[in-house]
Amino acid sequence: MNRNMDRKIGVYICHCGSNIAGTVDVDAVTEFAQGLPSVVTARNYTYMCSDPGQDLIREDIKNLGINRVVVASCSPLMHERTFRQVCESAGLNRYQFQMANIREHCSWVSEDHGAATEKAKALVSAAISRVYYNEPLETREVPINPNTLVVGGGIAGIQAALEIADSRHKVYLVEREPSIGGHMIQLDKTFPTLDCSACILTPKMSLVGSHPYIELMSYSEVVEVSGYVGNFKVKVKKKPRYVDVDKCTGCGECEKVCPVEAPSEFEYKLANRRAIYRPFPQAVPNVFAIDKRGYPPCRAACPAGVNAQGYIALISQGKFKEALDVLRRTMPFAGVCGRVCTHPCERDCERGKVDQPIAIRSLKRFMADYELKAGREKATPVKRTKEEKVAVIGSGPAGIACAYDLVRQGYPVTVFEAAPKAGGLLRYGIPEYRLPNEIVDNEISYVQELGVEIKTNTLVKNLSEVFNQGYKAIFLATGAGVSQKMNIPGEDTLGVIHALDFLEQISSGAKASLGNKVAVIGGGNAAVDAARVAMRLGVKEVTIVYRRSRAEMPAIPSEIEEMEHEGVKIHFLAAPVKVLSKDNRVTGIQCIRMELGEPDASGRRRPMPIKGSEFDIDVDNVIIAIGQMVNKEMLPKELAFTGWGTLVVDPITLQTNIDGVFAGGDVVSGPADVIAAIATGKEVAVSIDRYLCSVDLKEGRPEARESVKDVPKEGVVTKERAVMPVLELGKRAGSFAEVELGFDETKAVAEAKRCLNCAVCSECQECEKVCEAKAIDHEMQDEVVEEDVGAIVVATGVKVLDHTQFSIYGGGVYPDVISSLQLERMMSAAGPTGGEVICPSNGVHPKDIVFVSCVGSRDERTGNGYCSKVCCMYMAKHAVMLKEHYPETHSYIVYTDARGPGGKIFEEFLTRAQEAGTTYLRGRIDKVSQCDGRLSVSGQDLLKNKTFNIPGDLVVLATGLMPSDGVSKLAQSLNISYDTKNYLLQAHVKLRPVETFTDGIFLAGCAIAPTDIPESVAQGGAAAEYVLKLFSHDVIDAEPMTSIVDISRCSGCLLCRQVCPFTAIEAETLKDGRVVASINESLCKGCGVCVAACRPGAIKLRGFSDQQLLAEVMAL
Amino acid sequence: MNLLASKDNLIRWLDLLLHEHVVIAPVRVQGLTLFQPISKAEEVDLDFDNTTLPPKGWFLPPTETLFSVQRNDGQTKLVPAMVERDALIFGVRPCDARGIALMDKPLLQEPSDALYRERHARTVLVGLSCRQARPECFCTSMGSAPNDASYVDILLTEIEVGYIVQVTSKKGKMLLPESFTEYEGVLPTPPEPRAVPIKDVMPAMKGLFDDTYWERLADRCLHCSICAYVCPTCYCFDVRDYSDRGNIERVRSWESCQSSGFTRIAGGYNPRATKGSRLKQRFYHKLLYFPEQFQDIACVGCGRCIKACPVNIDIREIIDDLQQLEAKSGA
Amino acid sequence: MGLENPFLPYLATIKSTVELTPDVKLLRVELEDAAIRGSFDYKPGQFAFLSAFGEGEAPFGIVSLPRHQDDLEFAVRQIGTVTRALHELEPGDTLGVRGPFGNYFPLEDYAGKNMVIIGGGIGMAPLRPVINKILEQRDNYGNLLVINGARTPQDLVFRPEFQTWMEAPRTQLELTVDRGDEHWGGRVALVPDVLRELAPSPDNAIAIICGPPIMIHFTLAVLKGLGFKDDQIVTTLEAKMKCGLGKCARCNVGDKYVCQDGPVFTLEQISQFLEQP
Amino acid sequence: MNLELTQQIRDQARGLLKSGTVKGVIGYERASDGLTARPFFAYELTGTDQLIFDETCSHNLVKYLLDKKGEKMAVVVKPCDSLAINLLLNEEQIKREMVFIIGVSCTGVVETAWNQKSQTLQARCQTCRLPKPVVYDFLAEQEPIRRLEGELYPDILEMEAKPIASRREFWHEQFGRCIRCYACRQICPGCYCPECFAEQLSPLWVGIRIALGENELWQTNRTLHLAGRCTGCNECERACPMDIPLSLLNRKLEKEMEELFSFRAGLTSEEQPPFATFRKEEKLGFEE
Repeated sequence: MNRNMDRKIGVYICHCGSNIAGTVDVDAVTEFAQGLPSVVTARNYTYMCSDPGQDLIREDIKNLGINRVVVASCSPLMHERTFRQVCESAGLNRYQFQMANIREHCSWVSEDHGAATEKAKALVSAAISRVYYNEPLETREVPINPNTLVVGGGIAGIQAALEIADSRHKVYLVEREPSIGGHMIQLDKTFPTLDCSACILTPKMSLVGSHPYIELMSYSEVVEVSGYVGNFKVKVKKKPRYVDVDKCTGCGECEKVCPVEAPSEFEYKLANRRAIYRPFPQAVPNVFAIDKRGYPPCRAACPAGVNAQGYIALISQGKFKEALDVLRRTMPFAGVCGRVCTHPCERDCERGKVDQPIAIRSLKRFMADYELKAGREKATPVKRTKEEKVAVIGSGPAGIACAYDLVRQGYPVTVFEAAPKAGGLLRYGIPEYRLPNEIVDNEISYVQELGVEIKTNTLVKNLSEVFNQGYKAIFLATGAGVSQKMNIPGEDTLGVIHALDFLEQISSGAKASLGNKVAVIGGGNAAVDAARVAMRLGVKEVTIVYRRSRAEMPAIPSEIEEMEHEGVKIHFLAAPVKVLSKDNRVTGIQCIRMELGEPDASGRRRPMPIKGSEFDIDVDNVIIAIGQMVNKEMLPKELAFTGWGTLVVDPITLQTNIDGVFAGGDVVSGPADVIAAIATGKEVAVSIDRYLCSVDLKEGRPEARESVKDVPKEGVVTKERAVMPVLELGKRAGSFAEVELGFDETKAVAEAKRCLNCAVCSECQECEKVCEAKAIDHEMQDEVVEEDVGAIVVATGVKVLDHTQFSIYGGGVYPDVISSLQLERMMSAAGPTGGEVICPSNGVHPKDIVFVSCVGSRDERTGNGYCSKVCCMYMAKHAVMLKEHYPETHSYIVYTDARGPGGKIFEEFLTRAQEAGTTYLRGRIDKVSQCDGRLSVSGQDLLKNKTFNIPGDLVVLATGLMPSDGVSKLAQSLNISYDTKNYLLQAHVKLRPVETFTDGIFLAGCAIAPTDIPESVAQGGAAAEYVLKLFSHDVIDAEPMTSIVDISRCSGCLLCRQVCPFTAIEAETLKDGRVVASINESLCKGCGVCVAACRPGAIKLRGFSDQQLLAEVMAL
Repeated sequence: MNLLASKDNLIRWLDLLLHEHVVIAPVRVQGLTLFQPISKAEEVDLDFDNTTLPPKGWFLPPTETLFSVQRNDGQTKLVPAMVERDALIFGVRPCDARGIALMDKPLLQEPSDALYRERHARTVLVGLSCRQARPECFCTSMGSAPNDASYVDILLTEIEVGYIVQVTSKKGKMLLPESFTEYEGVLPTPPEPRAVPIKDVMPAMKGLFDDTYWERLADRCLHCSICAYVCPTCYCFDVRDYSDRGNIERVRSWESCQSSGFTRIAGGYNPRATKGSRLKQRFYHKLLYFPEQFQDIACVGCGRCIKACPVNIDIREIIDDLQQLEAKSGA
Repeated sequence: MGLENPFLPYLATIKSTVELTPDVKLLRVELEDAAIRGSFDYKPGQFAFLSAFGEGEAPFGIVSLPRHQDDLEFAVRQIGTVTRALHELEPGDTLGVRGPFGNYFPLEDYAGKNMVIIGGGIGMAPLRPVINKILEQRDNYGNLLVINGARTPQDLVFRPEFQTWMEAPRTQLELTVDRGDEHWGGRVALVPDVLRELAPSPDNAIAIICGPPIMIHFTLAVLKGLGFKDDQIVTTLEAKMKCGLGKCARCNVGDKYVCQDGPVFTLEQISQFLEQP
Repeated sequence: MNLELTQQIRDQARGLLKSGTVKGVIGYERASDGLTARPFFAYELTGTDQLIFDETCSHNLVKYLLDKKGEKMAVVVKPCDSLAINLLLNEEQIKREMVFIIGVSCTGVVETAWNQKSQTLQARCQTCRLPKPVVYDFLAEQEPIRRLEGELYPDILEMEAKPIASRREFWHEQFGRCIRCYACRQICPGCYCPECFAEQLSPLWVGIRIALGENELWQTNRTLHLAGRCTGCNECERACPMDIPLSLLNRKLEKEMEELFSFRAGLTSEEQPPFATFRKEEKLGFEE
């Protein structure tokens, strides 16, 4: 190969003391290099990175005209920059330089001197071959945005933010928690000087809060980072705190009325806080936040979305009226639903996983009863704010619920009812012993008082007429009021009655004459109602014939139970075949036995007749209650019907085939329960409002309510569910008096207190009422803001391991085994015990206290092999302070190694602890157990080599430190490295302790490794210094290694654009119409992913040409 | 005077030839019939339509070294490649033999291509008449015939009792064994492949250089180059250096005028950048330029290109089309 | 070449190199074998292949004049792999030379005629010996107009000779560039426009053009417009070549092979089979 | 000839040309053997009578769209061919609005050669999983047809079961035969680089020697460039004049893509190809 004579290469081989020269024969490598083409000189030197070493290179460049330099030494990470600068200072382009790593790659990894030397030669030869083709590259200048993002508001982040802001550069301080302060603000005193932690930190915190150059983004998280040094783009998600930070004055009135308590994170569960809370009184910002976790399961399960947790929370506080208000935000039927609801809420109640579900339905009824008893005040009519009249046809639960929602929105609503009284099936379908008419009347009147007009005895058959009367929208809620027929012979015989007709007859006060024996066919609520009514009418023997088994019976189980109490018999797995009669009068009913086959469409097992198993039952009457149907006759002809005879509606909007006509309730679903009807009524109200406001009926309609998951149940003490008192059996016959009697106040409050407050905030909105600043907004949403910054400081800190996971040390097993931080909180005068150290189990001051060190630290079993650094010192601090406060206490410290490293007065402090009488025991704990009401800590004394057994009143676990949750994800989006434990990696442990490998991103505090407060402060300051150094220029030199596209080779597939992590590639259309990739050099970071992705080899990376790389590889 | 070789004698003769020559003969490889050097006569398969590739590779190999560069103590020496052994190609169809003769015209024209010339001089061609015409064949229209002995040294024609052996050259005569007997019978009538009238094609083409016909034809063409690689008369080649660990050779390889890089010069300009221009070049070269230069159409009618073309570009159709187009525009 | 392999180049040595433009180098080459050196005869317009062993071979016009010097001169523009390798050669390095090939400008036939010589960029290379030959026998020819265009002033290939050319009798040298620089006081115009402006008469004239295809395309149009006939227009065709022997077939245009029948053609000879750029 | 489909295609083509919706229609016509099919470009109404469709229409006409980028063309595609349309859309080689896709619900194509037509369905048709094209503007439909169930990759599994040495031997034998005509590339709808790596000089990835080493480099790189991109039309194998079983390579990668990423090239034009993206489910080797 011909060689160009103008290439003059100098090769410099570093001994790195004995690091390299101890293994690699540097003279041999030098001699070898000397003989390679274009090499003008090759030298070796003890420390090439030292001044004399650097001078060697500079001199050669000047004297020998060296124009390409190879240094064989350590890793480029270490000194590439150094040697590039050497080249530049001697007038050579800094990229005419190549480094061969013969330390990490040769001497450090091999003991074979010969092989290491050979490998060093190969690497040097490769670097020489490559540098031959290196071209001078020019660095680019990029402007720097002088704003900084500080992630983490602990002491390190606070320090960094303040230092930078004091230099008049804007800082965005992002803190995940509602307040800054980190762990330090939870501490009582700080070692070894025993300053009050809060006293030294709160001034800094308040400075952060008021600093003109700091924008504090508390309760926020960094979700995405893009860009590069000087030009980062950061997306920060502001979590909804439901309190306007700017309006809240921190007065605390809200907290007082909040009915919900939750364990305080700040106090490590030693105390409770409210759902609306501020972690501690000195919080910055001094603003409340609402802990709202979503929909409680009860509310999510309710088809109508009734906020059960909300009214239960208020009942528990004795705020019964307010509780009813919560319910009425959703619907008007407290008394109705409190009696007849199928209560799906109770099925999903989380309390049911502990013992039994909360008696939600009964509590609901209680509120209504309470109001009725006290005498309901007339409701204030709602002001009409809308012009458009709405017609609701049918006054059952669906119709009334819809009218209720619309009237409250200001619409004029008229309800048309064909019957003489409003209420639909509530009135005519449910017997009074279950739902007294006065209840229905009361609740319908309430709706009327609000402004809904109800026209009874008004049958509507022509919809155009309704529209002609000026109604702009119609809701059809006419129900399914016709009984289904059995289609068996003899169905028309005298004495065969249909359940609905029967119940209606009774409800409207008419008499019914039944024989002595009655069979009721069916298993639904109507059948049960009919059977129980029949009993009340004095029938001797009532038998229910049901074709499936008890498990499939759709009626409410408690109703079935009461019915059986009342003496009704049930004949399961039997179906009527024909009605037996004599002289056209019922004499009996022939049935056939059934067995259950495969599940049918409803999921229930299909009953199949058993051939030849017919049998007769003698009865005088047969009541048919096998279902209801829509009365098609009563409905306008132009509507579309399904094959089931129900109305066709859009499943989301509930609009029928006629514009402006909506339908819901049983007329659409077929017979269903009350709450389902209410739900559809409400849904139609939404549709009608949208329809009348000309908003798209579907777009952006709220989706199904998702229930909160993982409701904590630890520490919940079991308590029986309140039982509903019922009317004595003897008083029931012949009477339609109500069977269920309702809760009294005591019972209701006690039952309500069982609620687990699954969603924490119950949305009772009591806080809103008392907030004078109008700062509370329960509808607040996530908000993502985007900011441009030039530098980032990551100070995400640590979390402390949860002591309850260490059950061998009694953590989570015995209440008197606590964590160091819990002790710290108890010692704090502002803490949960007002500064008293007590045993949580009995509140007594402990006498013997055992401290256990290295819990989860220096212990691979729990994942942390490393030392958490601060525990030795704080245990000593605790021992000293306990002795000061309670001279009678005795502290034992069981340690692995007890040291106070690093001078100052750390070691003296340890001595002080010992002098205070603390027993230091080097040992390993085997277990913590309980014995004679005291704790017992047993283990091995490693110094005396014997076992010990220390009785203690309180055991304090010094739990280890771990990086905060989510750090790895943050690191990934920042493109910085982290170790296997998720601690963030520095660019160099010794020489670049707060820099990362990514320019412009710096680290501080425990995110790097466990550190104490002074170190965190120092690191915060150091990181700030690097940021300010960066900002001392307006522009920054960017590496010239960017990608370039050879457009003649580019195929325009734009795969490069898909893979580019920096969105630096765009499509460009050439004059001839060809589309090719185009690199935005200011965005390109030279990562080279596009080069690898490019099939035609059209993309090259400056400084990494094929020629350079091939030359390098071929030389190996 | 013709001879007769029984099938056994023929085999024995072939084995004999193997001592002195590299014998290249049709061998079945998977579904293909390829000319390959054989080591035993029985490897030969004489029951084939025609070979997948023509025998041209044994004169102008797909790849060959022209010379190598030797460097010693700063001295550079060029070592030309040599032809090593005499070769005998057995079983060549008359059309393919004519293909070699057509390739001779440009390649042996002075200054002649030394390696080609050398191989040619040291190769004997033993031909094999076609017993039947295949649907793609049209050799008689292209100056050859199923039993054309003109371009081979020996021509075999299979008959029931063995092979009639016609000897046409001295080279051929010297190879004959004594075991062959005289054959006095008549030669069988050759089959008649499809006729392709060609008389007006040259004048027609002169007027059609800018006709849209080519563009339309090129719509379908994939420029896959198969036609050129299977063609017995296509001889385009590429020359490049090949260096591997200090060994440098100048190498030539087959190339096709259908590849876009064929005429693209350094810097990117390509006089035949479009599909149409390259397809047109192929037919102009075969049907006009070559005859203008060497008097013969550069096609032997073997039909390989027709058979192998994945999109059925059929030279016979094109010959027809061109004459018809010209007739139409003339009229 | 006799029995020798016609692909075998003569070995030669770089005598010196001159940077003519940022991407054009003049290579002065001496054939190693004295006998061949003596017999290596060529005329303006002919070319030879230069080999950079290991990278390959490419054709270049011979820009020197025979009999003036034993060394051969080539103006090599770095544009591909072979030319890059040739650019890296230093005096004393070995390369291969194969040639001369092709036809030449029949200058004898142009005796007494007015000459219009138009060159663009590296296209000036084959025209340099033509100009120098005409200047050498200045009295044999009529007026000489040379139009030399390039992208930038720096890209004008034979700058050191411009003075000589300009000072020659009955000779007009017109330089033009696409893009000037701060030192450039000359024309900034495209070659065809300059030609149209100067409008040389076709009477008793021969026009020789060499340059990039697109320039040739538009210049031909102007020449025709001025009244030049196809047989008065001479050009060199740039084509990819591999053998120089009329065998590898890639330089085939019509019934011609550029390497053997060219590179010098009158427009009359090739217009029929030229693909439009 | 399938009269039903042919008629639908002709009618559609006529309509498109008549209305000026497209400049031309790329379809099939009868080949010069009078037996099989070949690609055909109809630009005029009269040409539409030449359009046919039958079981010999093996060609993937999508390749031709790469030559017709500036003009709106209609193209006849079988279900398998339609995958290539999505590939080219995804790789921004064609614009959806510039193509009118005449889909054909195909019943499979048979093994053909010039003047030869077998009754055997091509292997890929025997396990075809696409009843109709994945993208089309018009669908020429016929009675839906049987799809053979069965192992998709029996030959690949067989190959995988062989020891590595015998696999190497097999491929050396195959690649040794390659004459580097590049027909496999030219016919492939996924091959459209202006300058193929195989023809680049600087650096020279593949030498010009037509010999095993270079052939192997060519073939393996060609295959890798199609990883996650090959839509399985198998035109390369059909075109190969030396009968190299290229589908064994392409389908091996197709199988890997399915197994590793549940990805099949061309099913949509939107999805990022697995090699251009990284999903969390993929093994990171470190904590997420």
